[in-house]
Amino acid sequence: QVKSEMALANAQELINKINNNCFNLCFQNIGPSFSNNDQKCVTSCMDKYMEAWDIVSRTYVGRVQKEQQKF
Amino acid sequence: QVKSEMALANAQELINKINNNCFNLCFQNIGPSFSNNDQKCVTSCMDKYMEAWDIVSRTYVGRVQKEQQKF
Amino acid sequence: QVKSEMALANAQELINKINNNCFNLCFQNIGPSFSNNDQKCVTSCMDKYMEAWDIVSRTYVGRVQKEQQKF
Amino acid sequence: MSSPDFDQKTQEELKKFLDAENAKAQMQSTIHEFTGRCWDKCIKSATSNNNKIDSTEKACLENCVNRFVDTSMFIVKRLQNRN
Amino acid sequence: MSSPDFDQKTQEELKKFLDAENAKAQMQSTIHEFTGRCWDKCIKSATSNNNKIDSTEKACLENCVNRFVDTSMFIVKRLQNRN
Amino acid sequence: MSSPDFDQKTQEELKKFLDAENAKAQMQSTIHEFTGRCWDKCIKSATSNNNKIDSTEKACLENCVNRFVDTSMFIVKRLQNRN
Repeated sequence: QVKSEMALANAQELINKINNNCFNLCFQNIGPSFSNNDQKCVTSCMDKYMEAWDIVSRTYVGRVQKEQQKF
Repeated sequence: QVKSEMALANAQELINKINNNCFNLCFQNIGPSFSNNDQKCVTSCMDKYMEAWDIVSRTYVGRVQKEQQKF
Repeated sequence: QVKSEMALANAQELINKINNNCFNLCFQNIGPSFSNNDQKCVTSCMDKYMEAWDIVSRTYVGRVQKEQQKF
Repeated sequence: MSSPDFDQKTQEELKKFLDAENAKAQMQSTIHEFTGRCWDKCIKSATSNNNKIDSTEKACLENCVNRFVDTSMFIVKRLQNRN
Repeated sequence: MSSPDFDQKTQEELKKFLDAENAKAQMQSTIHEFTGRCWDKCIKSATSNNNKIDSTEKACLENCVNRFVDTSMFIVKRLQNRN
Repeated sequence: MSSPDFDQKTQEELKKFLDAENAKAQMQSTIHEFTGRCWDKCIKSATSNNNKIDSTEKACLENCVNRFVDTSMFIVKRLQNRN
């Protein structure tokens, strides 16, 4: 389900948003290389961000539709 | 006075800005409903935001005009 | 070197960014005038911001070129 | 809007074109913005042992979106009553 | 700007149209941005008992806008002296 | 993209024009964004005695940009492997 929404999403925007939201979380201290721990953190954060995006998207679209039916 | 400036203002932008600035203030803890307390806080915050917008707008426009007269 | 990149840069954008990044640093307490101390802080912050912009710009452009050579 | 040398029809088409581009971007952009804001409120960590969103985080995200929409609708209603 | 197949006049009109849209948005956008930034600096709470801005907050907002403009003008002057 | 009354060629030119404006802005905008984010991470103070970036701050800025690019490339690769 994420995939089809992803196809709709502006991919560049998604990459930017993941980067912005995960950079702060994963790089509290910035080192001279992209370490294994950095990669694990980004992987985990990226999966969570996309899951969050999916939950937010479904909740928001569902709510908008519910509100539209009131008219 | 707010009203006429409001008419000029992009209404959607105003709504977004109120929401962004008041959400953090009023929803430090997010509950399962839009409670009476939430509504009171948003009402109060919204009134303050619009008053702030009005003060900022008058101060800024006044200052710009003052600086323009120097030329 | 900064100068030529500056010429390329949208000047308004640069001014906004310096203002945004230095305002928080220099105006933790907001007083009724633009004091000498404020001016010193903004001067120093502005010099550092432009040096940072230059470092980031060279690092980023260099990295992008390095990655492009891999193809 | 003053664009004296475009004829009426071209102006309308240009506006329609920009509006359509805008609308397409708007929905995506709203979802991205909500995700970012609710992420800050609801997601505390992203460690390597934990790359699923748990049930507390999920409930928080859903509530966050709904409170955001509630607040927007509340603001719109109140602005309309004022005028 | 390379848009080889638009004629000169159309390009100028298109630019004028986009500039006008831009200028209209710019002033609003500046005021919204200042409001947001000075709000964060000056407004501490929004409780149900207190939905007016008090005199301290008002003075802070006014000073904040003026310091913002001072800083912008100072930066512009210093950039011009450099070149 | 539905803009029924523009002919095909005009639509393409309009798109090319907007893309070119976009690309010009994009590189500047990326550098400004990185500068802002890495500034927050790496630059601690701006006092009147200290208006040069020191070697620790410089290394931090360079590492910050490189980690940002690493992260972007890592995300792109992982998104492609998913599909």
